[in-house]
Amino acid sequence: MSLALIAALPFLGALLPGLAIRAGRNACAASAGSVTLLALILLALKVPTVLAGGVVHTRVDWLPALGLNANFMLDGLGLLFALMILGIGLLIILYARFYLETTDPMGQFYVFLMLFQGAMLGIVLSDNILLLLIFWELTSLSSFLLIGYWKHLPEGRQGARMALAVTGGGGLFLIAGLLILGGIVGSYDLTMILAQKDAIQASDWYLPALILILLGAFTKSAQFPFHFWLPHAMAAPTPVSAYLHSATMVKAGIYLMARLWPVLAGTPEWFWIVATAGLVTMVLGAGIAFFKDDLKAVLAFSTVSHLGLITMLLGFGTKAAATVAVFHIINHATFKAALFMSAGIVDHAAHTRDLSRLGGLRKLMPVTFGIVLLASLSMAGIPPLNGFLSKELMLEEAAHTTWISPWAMGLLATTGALFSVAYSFRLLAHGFLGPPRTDYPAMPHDPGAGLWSAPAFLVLLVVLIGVFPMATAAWLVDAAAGAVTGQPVAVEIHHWHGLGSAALWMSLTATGGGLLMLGAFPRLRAVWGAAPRPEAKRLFDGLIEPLAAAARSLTGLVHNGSFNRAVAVAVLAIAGVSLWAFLGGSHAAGTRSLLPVDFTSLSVWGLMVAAALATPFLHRDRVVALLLTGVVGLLIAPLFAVFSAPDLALTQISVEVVTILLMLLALHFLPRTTPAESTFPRRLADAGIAAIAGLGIGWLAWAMLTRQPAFAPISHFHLAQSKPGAGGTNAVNTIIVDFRGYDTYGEIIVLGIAALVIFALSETLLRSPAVTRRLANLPRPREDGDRHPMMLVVATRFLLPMALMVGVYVYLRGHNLPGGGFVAGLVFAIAYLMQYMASGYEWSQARQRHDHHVLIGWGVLIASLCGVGAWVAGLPFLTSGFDYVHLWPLEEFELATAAIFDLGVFLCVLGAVLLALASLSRLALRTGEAPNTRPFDIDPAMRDR
Amino acid sequence: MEALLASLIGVLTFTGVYLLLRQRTFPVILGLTFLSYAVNLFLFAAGRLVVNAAPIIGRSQTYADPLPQALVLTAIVISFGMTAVMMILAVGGHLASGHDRVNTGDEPTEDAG
Amino acid sequence: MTLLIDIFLSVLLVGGGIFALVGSYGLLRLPQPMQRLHAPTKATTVGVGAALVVSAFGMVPQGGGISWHELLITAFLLVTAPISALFLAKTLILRGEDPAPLPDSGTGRPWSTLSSDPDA
Amino acid sequence: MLKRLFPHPYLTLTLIVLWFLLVNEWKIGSLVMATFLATALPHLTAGWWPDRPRIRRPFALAAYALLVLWDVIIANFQVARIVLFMPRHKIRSAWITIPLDLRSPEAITLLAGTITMTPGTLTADMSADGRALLVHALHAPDPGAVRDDIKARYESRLIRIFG
Amino acid sequence: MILPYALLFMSACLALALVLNLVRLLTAPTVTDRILTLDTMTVNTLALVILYGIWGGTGLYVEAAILLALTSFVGTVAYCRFLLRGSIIE
Amino acid sequence: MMGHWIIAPVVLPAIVAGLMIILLRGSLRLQRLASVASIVALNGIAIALLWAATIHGPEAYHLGNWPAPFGIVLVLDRLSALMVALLSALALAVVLYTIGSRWDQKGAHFHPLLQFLLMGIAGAFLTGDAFNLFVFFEVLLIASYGLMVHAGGAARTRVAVQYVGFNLIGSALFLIALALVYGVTGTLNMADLAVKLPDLPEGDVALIRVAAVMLILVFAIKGALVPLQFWLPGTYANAPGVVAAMFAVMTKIGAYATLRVGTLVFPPDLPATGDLLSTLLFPASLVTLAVGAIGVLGATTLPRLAAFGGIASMGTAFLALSAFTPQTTVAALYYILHATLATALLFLVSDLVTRRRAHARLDQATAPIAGSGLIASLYLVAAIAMAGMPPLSGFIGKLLILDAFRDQAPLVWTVILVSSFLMILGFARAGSTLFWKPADSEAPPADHPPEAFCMTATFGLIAGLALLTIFAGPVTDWLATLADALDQPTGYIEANRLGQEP
Ligand code: NA
Ligand code: NA
Repeated sequence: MSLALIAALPFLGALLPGLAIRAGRNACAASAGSVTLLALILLALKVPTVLAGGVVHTRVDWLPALGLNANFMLDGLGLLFALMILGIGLLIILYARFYLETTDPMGQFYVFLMLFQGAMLGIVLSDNILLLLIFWELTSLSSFLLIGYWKHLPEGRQGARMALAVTGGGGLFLIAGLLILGGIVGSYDLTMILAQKDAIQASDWYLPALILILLGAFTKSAQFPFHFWLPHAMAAPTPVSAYLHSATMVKAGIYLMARLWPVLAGTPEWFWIVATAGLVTMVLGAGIAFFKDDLKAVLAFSTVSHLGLITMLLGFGTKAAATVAVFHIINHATFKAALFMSAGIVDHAAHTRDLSRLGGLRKLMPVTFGIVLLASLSMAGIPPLNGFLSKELMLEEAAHTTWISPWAMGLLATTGALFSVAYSFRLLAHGFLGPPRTDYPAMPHDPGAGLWSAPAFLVLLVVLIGVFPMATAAWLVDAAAGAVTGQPVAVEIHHWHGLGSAALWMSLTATGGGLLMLGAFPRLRAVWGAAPRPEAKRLFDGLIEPLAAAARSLTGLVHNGSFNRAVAVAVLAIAGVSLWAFLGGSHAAGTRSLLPVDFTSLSVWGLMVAAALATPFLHRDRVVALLLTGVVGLLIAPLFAVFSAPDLALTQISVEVVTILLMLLALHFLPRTTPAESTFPRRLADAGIAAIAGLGIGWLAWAMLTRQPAFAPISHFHLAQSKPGAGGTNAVNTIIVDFRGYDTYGEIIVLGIAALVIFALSETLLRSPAVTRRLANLPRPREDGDRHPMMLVVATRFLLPMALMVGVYVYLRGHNLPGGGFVAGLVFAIAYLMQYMASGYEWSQARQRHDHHVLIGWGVLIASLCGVGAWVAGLPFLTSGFDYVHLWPLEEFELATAAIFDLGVFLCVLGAVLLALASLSRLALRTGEAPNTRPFDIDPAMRDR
Repeated sequence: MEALLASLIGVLTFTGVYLLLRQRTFPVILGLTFLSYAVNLFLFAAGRLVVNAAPIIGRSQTYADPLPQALVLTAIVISFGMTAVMMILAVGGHLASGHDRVNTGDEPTEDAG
Repeated sequence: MTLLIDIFLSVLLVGGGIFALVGSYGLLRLPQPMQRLHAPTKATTVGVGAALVVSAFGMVPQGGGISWHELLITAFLLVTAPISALFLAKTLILRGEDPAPLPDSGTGRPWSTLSSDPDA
Repeated sequence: MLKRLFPHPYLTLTLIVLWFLLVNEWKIGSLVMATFLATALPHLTAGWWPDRPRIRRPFALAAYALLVLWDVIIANFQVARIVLFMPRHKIRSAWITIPLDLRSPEAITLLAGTITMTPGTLTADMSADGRALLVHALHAPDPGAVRDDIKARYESRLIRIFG
Repeated sequence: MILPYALLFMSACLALALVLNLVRLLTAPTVTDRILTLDTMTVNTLALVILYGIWGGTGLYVEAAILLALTSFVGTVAYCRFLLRGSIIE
Repeated sequence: MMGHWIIAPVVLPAIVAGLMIILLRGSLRLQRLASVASIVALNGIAIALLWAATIHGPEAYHLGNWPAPFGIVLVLDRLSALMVALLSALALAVVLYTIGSRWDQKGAHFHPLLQFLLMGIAGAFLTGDAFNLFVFFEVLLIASYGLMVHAGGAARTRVAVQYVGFNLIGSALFLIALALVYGVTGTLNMADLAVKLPDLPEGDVALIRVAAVMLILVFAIKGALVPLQFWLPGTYANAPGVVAAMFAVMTKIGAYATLRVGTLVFPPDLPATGDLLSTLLFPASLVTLAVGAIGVLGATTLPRLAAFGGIASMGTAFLALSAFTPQTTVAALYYILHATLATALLFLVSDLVTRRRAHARLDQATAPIAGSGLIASLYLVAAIAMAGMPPLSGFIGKLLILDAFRDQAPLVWTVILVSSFLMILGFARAGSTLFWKPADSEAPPADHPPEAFCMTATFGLIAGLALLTIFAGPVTDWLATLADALDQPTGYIEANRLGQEP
């Protein structure tokens, strides 16, 4: 458990600074520091075990089915990295406390920092590569936040995005690579994977896995050609640069290569890819560093270069080279973090990091100078500092490695070292040596101990390791290199290898050459400045910005809000897919005997076809279009009647008229004509699409109509049970209110909701000033002066009760004959609408007792409760019951609970239709026009007119 | 007779889809109405065509399949509700924006009033 | 008796059919909009009336009773047809679709349809 | 009390008859239902028919109905003749103003309906004070005669019925 | 029995009438004519439905006819009101 | 056994909505109270149903006491119970957020419509009848139309026209498909279809294949699968934030229905259809994922970005569904759970941002928004979740899918990973503009009071994602049993008691 605890501690600790910041900046930093320290102590407790060659494991099952488990392990390599992460982390926390301004949100900083620390620690402690992936991506995320910490800096935003794009993107390659790796092995546990070298390297998937994994590692560790993001990440506050971009995060890629070294290394592919990338990165990074003026940029490219060095060493694939790599990881972390912190100090003091504006700081900032001096010399590889030790070993390895030709590697490695000397010395010379200047943006001075103690401690390590390598570092190198190579390592580190060692001469060449180069700086600088070279940011932006722009225009083009196109695409897709599906199966022509054509049907057919086909031509006059639609809708009714569906005929007729009323109400607010907007080719194309749809559906209808069902339809049950089981002779009605009453339940609720929606939207519309203005300005053609004609009112006085009676009749007979609650509700609604048309909505509604909402509510409630009522009898929802009642002197009659359900249907339909139409007519109430106070406008009986 | 119904369904679909491809809300709604006519008839056709056999028990010897009829009933009601909502949306869109185009993103700039 | 009813109903049907046809034909043939209004409101109503009567007595020859629903429809049509016609006429008047000029109402007030029109 | 129960007694009677027309069967249950509905529905709609027309001679109303029915049937043949056989240019359509002596809205509506249902004439509008009807005649070489005929044959009867 | 022939005759008349209605609907000079035609069409359809009911002898279609009568009236008045007043309910 | 409780998720919201309409129209406070109470109860019921489905296996509820396939049945199984639970959990977050943000004041009938929406969705999840599925689709759709235009506005209303119009086409297609199904087989009960379809005569195969693809296309419209996705960006981007969050579960209905129909009615081993559905869904879902990811990168406003994130998540979900194997189904369902919560979270965060910002555009900065630290963190979490980055469940879901599609690795992995990359880019660009980039000259917006209920809701969703992450093991184990049951649906079919007395 304890490894998991160590990994979890920073995450838990991430909560603290956010809270502790209320207690002050010291408390905030202390909270982060103490958590880190605690983790460090817990880690230290494991050191003996690891040094004794043991591997500490903690296993927690998380997602065993996938093989993703919270398995942790600690071996030498993990220990090395964990110590670095926590140790340097502790120093950074201290440093940052004094570095951040009071205006910077410190709580946030430490939260992000701790998140990062946890993620990084997770990477190096994971024994499961999927778990490692999770932490891997988390480092990308937290680094994104840290780089962008200074929100106001555009470089911060861009740098953060670039870093995330490169490392996050690389992480995606890594996902694929590790999944392949896990697939080859059959497990995602590192312990298992590391034991499967032969299987992995023999697999066909080895090369893809290798490339994908390396892409992940290279992007993270800023290896060529992915090195460009790191300098831009320098927009981050310096503690971040020191921590993430020199000591830890950028080494995650290195860690991964070292971690998988036992199973991936040793093949030509590995050598060629890794060593080459490392070599190129080393030389290139060092070269660029020499010409940079920004202190942090120098350090950034230097970091790139050193990471290249380590990568190259790992790429060699030998035990010795790997050991040197491990050693250099330690050394680089110490001097580079110290240098970054010092750069921050200079920036703080002089308000600039620009080497061309610095110089002469030696006297003004003696403490800082001391730190920088030692760290730079180490970086340059000057004895006896630790940088010298690992550089010598590196050159020795390079000298004995054949890459393209036997000497090419040695030559290039020496070149890299030479550049390294050059920029290290330049940093010293141009930053600190020479006479003090008078034109610093601010007068430089040494900071308080709070700021310099952390780099000083690191420099102390630089010196100690440099002087006493065997006492101070060898144990860690042995442990880590042992873990990397999988073999016991006992490193021998000496300052002097004798005159016969190639490294000595290479080193001397490098130092001398470096000094010469520094001397020639102005001239070289001019050449550099004139030479065309790719600028990373422009290249990256040149890649990403067009990508984003392309995405934007593509998205805008595809999702341009065109409904017509969406419909056209949908219709064609549906037709195409259906055709494809149809052709993929066998189809037999139907065998059903067909009905002879009768006269009535033929004429109705002809009318409907003609009306439908005329509509596309005449539709631009909207009243005409509505009339034609009405003709078609109306004529469907006799069609239903002919084909034995009286209930449908009733429903169709009543729905049709309500629809027409609704559309007329709506058309009042819309233009009366549709402008001619489509070109003839477009209309032709539309007609083509429509024809495809029509032919398709027509064909399907034909295919269906002419065949028998493959199995006996379930409706035989409904016909058989309609009377005995459901108590009604109208099988359609018993299906609606009983067998499938639940459908009807949903259906009336649809209608109820429709009305609510219409009401709600009309309310909203009336609240909008723009809408009310448009309503007041609706075009008003010449109008009838008689708003409520008397004769209509008088006729309605008779027709209304008649219609209501018809409604009641339709409702009551529905169970046994065509009709039912739905049609009855519509008939009632039509009757009421007649009244509204006659005397106006306001006048009529004022003399009425119910609110339409309540009707809908009761409808839903009655239908629901009728369903729930069955529970009382222990029966399922909507179970009906019926009985025949004898009540003298009446004839026998039937009482059925289905009638109660049908009453709910009735109420809901009535309420819904009335509410919908009332909402629309409310919109039409004209501003300033008072509602009528009498049922009709012209009353002949009034004497005084 | 079957051919009549099938072709009618096809023609109604044709008109419906054609109107759906117009650029104003009102014809689009009419298109949906036509489409729903076609679909209701198609659903009805799932019960096949029978004459003089209304599914009223005791009124004839054979009965038309009552189930598709019940389904069509449901479909008619639902499409009525949907049309109603679509209609008020069209009205709302027109009142709120001053025009009744159905495609967004191609409205002319002078559509303020 | 049965034969008599049969003949009577058949005559009704033939007559009703002709009237219905006349109504629809008149709609096409008559030149002025107001003239066209006459044809269907009456002729068609009579045609339908005939059909309704046949329907009401249709079962009598087979020994069934008289069906009274149809009477209701007839009554309904009689009540509604004039109102429909009135509204159609008002529409024609308002929109000025009939060529003939309107006479004066003789009461000093305009016809109601045009009463909101400032020119009236 | 009785007035409160039956705000429009003729309507109630009509509705009872209508119910029997609808259910098409003569049962006690139907009578109970008819009475119930014919009482309840007018109540439901009473607010929309605040005043009640007086019918002084209900039987004269029945006679009037038969007269109109007869006129409708007979005069339909005239319209058919005009529509089918009269050359278009010979059709003499005319607008006719009918000054009204009737004042009851119900009576005027009945008159207007009668005019429309009897062939050849059609009520097209009412004056803005409700004192005259605008009638269109399909073929009326003598418009004055048509007006007099309407007033004598129908309006006078209605005046007697409604008073 | 001549009744079936009479039925057929009237059906033919109505079908023909409907065709005439269609011609009118498509060629009508004014929108009022179209409304009138729709009204006529509905009534003709009503007659057809009645005839169909007589033919089948079931009497199941009378209610459809009642509704057709109701809707034809309401529809015609609504269309006219739309043309007369813009808003059919006010 | 749950008995009547199976229908409670349908009836309870309906009754509450009915009561709201009758009694509580005047008082928004009481409506809120009723709404929350109903949803809390729904959560309780959902948990009970989940428990029952886990313990007892599939159970049918015969409505009207009619035997299947003649009446309609509801079927409770792990899948339906899971979806109902997901729905009710999401609804709780949404209703709390609504109250906190006062979206419900901006128009009439928010709470009744929400209740009806819940009713419709729950009904769709629970039904065992194909036509009833249509009915409840319509219930949920029409409620969604109302919620979509809640609070009005020109752009919203106009987009709603498109949304409704397009869905009506979907409904029409659904009916055509159902007509074909009934016309060919004579039944509508899904279990009955599962029993009958293997015996389908050879000559009917072509028609039933058409019906099958039409059904899937209907679900694809709901699930915004390319090329039927055009309705989604506008709709989701213009819907009120809370509604868009609620809609996160609506696209999943398409996925649910596809899974149900694709495993029960037209399983891969059905001779008539074979791998028809897979062949259709696989390429479409890949393109959908790509379209969504490109949209995330190319989005011009935050709500649109969220909408395209939604499309991408549907592409991923359908991709995982398309194979119809137990392993992929587990991945799909886990991902669906994740994506629902994540999408909802993103929309809520998007609403938090846009309500505090002068405009929603991503190409122009505004003055820093009030409470930006907290909201930025919420955005970060939501973006991580949507982009499928660690440590949240999206990453695990993605790993599950990648692992399940090892056989088609080059294509599938490439699309998934490249899409992830584009989305990471898109979210990062948007986030840095929203929260980092300072505006040139705008005055800071008025102080926006912190909204306790809103925060409860968003943190609740985050907690959900965290739980899903932490308990990924137990969840996937549970889903594995579910997936096996879908693969061999005998339990589901037997629960219907076809042809026997209920
Ligand atoms: Na029953
Ligand atoms: Na007349």
